[in-house]
Amino acid sequence: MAKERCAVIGVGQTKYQSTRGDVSIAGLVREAALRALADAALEWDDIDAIVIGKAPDFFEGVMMPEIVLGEALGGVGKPVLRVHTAGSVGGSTAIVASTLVESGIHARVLALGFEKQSESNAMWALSLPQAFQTSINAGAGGYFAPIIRRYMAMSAAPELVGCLVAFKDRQHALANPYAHLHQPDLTFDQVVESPMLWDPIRYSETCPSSDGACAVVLASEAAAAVAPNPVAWIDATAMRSEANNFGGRNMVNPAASSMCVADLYAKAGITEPRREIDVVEMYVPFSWYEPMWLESLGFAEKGEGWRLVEDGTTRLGGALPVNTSGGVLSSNPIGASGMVRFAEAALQVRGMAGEHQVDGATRALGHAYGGGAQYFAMWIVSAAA
Amino acid sequence: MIDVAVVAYAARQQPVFDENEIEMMAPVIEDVRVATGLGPDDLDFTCSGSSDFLAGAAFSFVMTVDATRPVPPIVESHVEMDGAWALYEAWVKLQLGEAKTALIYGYGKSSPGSLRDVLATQLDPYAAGPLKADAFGIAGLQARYMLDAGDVTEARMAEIAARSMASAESNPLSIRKGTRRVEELLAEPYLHDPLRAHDVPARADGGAAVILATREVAERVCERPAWVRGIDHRMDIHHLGARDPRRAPSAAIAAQALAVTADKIDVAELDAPFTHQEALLATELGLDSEATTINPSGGSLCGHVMMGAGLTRIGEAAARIHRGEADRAVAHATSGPWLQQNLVAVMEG
Amino acid sequence: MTDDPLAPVAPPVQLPPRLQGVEAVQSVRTPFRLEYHASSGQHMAAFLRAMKQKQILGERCPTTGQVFVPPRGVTPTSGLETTELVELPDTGYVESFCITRVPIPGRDDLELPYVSAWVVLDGASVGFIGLVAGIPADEVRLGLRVKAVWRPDEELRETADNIHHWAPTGEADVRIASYELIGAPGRPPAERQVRA
Amino acid sequence: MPDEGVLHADVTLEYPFTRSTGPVVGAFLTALREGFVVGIERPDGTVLVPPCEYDPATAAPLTEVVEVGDAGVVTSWCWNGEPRKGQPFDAPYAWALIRLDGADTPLLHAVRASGPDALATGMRVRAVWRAEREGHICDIECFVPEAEGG
Repeated sequence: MAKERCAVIGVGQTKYQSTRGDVSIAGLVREAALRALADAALEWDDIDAIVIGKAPDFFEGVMMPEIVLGEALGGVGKPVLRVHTAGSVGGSTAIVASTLVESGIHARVLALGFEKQSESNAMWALSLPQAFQTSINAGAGGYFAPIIRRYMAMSAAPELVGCLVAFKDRQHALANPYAHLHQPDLTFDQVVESPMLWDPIRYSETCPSSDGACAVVLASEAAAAVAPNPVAWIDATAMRSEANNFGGRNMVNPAASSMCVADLYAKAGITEPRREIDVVEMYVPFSWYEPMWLESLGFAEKGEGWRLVEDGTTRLGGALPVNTSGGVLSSNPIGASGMVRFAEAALQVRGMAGEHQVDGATRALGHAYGGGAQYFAMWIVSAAA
Repeated sequence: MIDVAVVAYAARQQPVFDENEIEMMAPVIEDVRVATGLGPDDLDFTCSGSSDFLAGAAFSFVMTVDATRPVPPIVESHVEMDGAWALYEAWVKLQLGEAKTALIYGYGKSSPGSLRDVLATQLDPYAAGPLKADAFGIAGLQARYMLDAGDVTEARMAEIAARSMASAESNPLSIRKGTRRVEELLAEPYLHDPLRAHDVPARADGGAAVILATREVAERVCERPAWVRGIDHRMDIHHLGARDPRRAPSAAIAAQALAVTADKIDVAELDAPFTHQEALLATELGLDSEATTINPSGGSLCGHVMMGAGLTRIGEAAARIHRGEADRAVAHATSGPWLQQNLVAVMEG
Repeated sequence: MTDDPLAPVAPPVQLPPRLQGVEAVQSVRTPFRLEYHASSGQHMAAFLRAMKQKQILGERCPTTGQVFVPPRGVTPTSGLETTELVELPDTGYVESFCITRVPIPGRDDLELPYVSAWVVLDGASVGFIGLVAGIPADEVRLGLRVKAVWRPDEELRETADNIHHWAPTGEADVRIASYELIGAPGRPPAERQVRA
Repeated sequence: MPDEGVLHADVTLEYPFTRSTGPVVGAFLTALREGFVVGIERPDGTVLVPPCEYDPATAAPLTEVVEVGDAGVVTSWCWNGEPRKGQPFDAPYAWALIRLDGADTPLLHAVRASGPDALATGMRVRAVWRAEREGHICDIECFVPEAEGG
């Protein structure tokens, strides 16, 4: 049987903050889920299945927390799945949920990504002491800094491109009430003068650690037809994984990224992404990844991505706005961040992105990556059925 | 619904594997590739199940993906659940018509940690978790409810243990086996009154791998494919006080959705780590233990690989169809305290 | 969609008299401690024992011939178990590096900033992480030829930390053929034999 | 292949997790600090202990926090003959589910008694409160048979 069409009919997010001290873990995920249900004018019982995504369970010290949280999300008597694909998990969770609708098995599925990092701390949970490993643990920044150094050498990009991205996203965040970092007085010079942590990555060019949850309600064609608000149709989804260390691996533009986007565009019938895609919500935890992903995603030639940053193309109001929500650089609950990209892309084509709406956006790309730039999940959503 | 079959199954189980997870799982994954002749380039989708808590490492699944030869890149996903739910995600993917084959594996090396205590971190983090009630204590409370209500007797639990250990004799993977009389077992001291040693699972390191394929491939690579007629999974309440500990409604709903009892069932592989839980599940699924052979492999009682035991039950049931020993089989997987989340699959030869 | 995106979703809670006006608990400390008695696996054990003898072992991929270090028992380019360990020299070149100003938990002996680097050993196909020293941080560069500086013999244990750091050899830099690709590709990964 | 066997090493993962409670769990822990127990009313009038901010069966929000007793009936028990590291007591005790007076759902906790023979479903037990309390489930040190004096 042909695949069912699937649409996003509801989006819900929590206020992202370094510590959401006002809620329990169940309270955090219910905040996002209830807002998504309200957007779709649905109750808990209208949902047929739930897919929960989150990164390492060590963040909250609860093994398989979906066992405790299923009931908090109306999951009793229903299928509940838990996805964990590292940093891309928010995206892969939305994709797994869409397969439950596209296969015709369910009419309305709730997909939710979350992380409550303040229960422990990101440094501890991401660099747990491991037996038999060398103690030289580069951590995320130490892992990606050398890759960024290679892109800078390859593209001869001006040294402050990363700061331009960081400053842009923090300004975008001011127009997003949910964003973690709201820094109205931040100046570009402050971004440039911020201390260098993993050369060439400055503190200001890295993402914060946040508590947060993001939920989407996915629906079949019939269920979408009765949704109260505009919907976002899922044109295509794609996922790829590759090993992170082998001879001949392209570290700057990993094959898993280029193959994933090629598969995505083929399914969506996209041949000129720069012209056919109106807005991108891209997973950029370190600022230099914006120019790098612009190239890998086919929006710029090899070594030229930084020009789109420098000439303002990727600003709200530019020809190809990127991360008008403020992106990962402004909010990063790891288990939710991929879902936030997918959800913000949907909000754009539904015309519901509020202050950071890209006028007339009808087609958007949601993008997430994880691990050593080795796990990729992407979707294209559009306003037209 | 697109016809999909289990076309290969392999597993390893030992009390302790000294190898690391990838060394432990590589032979299992290679076995199902060799059995079907399907190499990494012929497998359209890969999905695995494991838990960081068992390995004591964040992203512990990343290392094991190397055994699927992810160079060049593959289409892969991972669930922080038993491999049985990874099989469900793969089965749905095949229903989309985009993929024709899927490699699924589930594994756990619990020997480095203490599984009973790791599972204590699965309870409500505010009121139950801090008491550090381990898995045997929690299961013992469920058994007490069933004993007090007469749903099961200590003798019936010993019968289930004796039958499982006898069946396990023919299963090279099982950890606990042997011929024991019920009276002998009942004479054993309590381990965790009301549970005795034979009532609790024989913990094991290891894992299982399965290949699913649609009809055109299945009929080429497997003599007697085990067709998945239906697969369904549900979740129950977590709150220990609000649940009915003598029931697993989620298992009953899944079984009814698949019309499990609409036809004869030759074999049922139930993921019941504790003896009283097999009795509970047999009731929820409506099984007639005269007509249906329950846990011919010895079940999870005789070899319990955390995160792999459910996928192993599916593999064991499918293997009996492959070997012509069964025409219709039911496999079940569970997760959470007191059988809180249950998956049921019906397969036919 | 309510117009206020941050409007609370949970209704207010009604407290019994004995709790009204009482300072409410907002958080609870639930200490977590799990002990693991980990085993290294066969191949990693061989690597760590060799390290104690100031020897570096890699593993050869059965299909592409690529050499991986440290050995983990299965190579990603074949998906098969390794059957051959390879002895590697303690010389190589810096493939990528990072000047780090963030302390490593448990290594307060390291003076900041330090240079963590991926060193491709002669004969290996992938980089091996370590520290570069004996050269000012801002002079470290891609292609720099380096040699291992081992800890004194009495300090050697079964650990890769036996290599205290990598120091420049003074030889000519290795030309980095491509800024995008890392390591040295072996035979194409696609061509593989199924184990009999 | 190498046959000298593997190496072993001990790794301890330890962290003092600080969990934010939210209003309902916060009320439960505040009451414990004050030396009493609260539950929460469900739409059908029954009282859930420990309280949740939602009805586990339907996910509907719950808001009516009510006081319950600190003594009650054992609805299930199992003997913990070899307590493990981190558990409430080193000496053997019973895990029990205890339906406190005024509550409709039992609470998990430890019951200290001479041995398994002193335990029986349906017996009454009462809470033993710690002198120093911080708002934690272990502010109740344990439960003991109500019949016991003192």
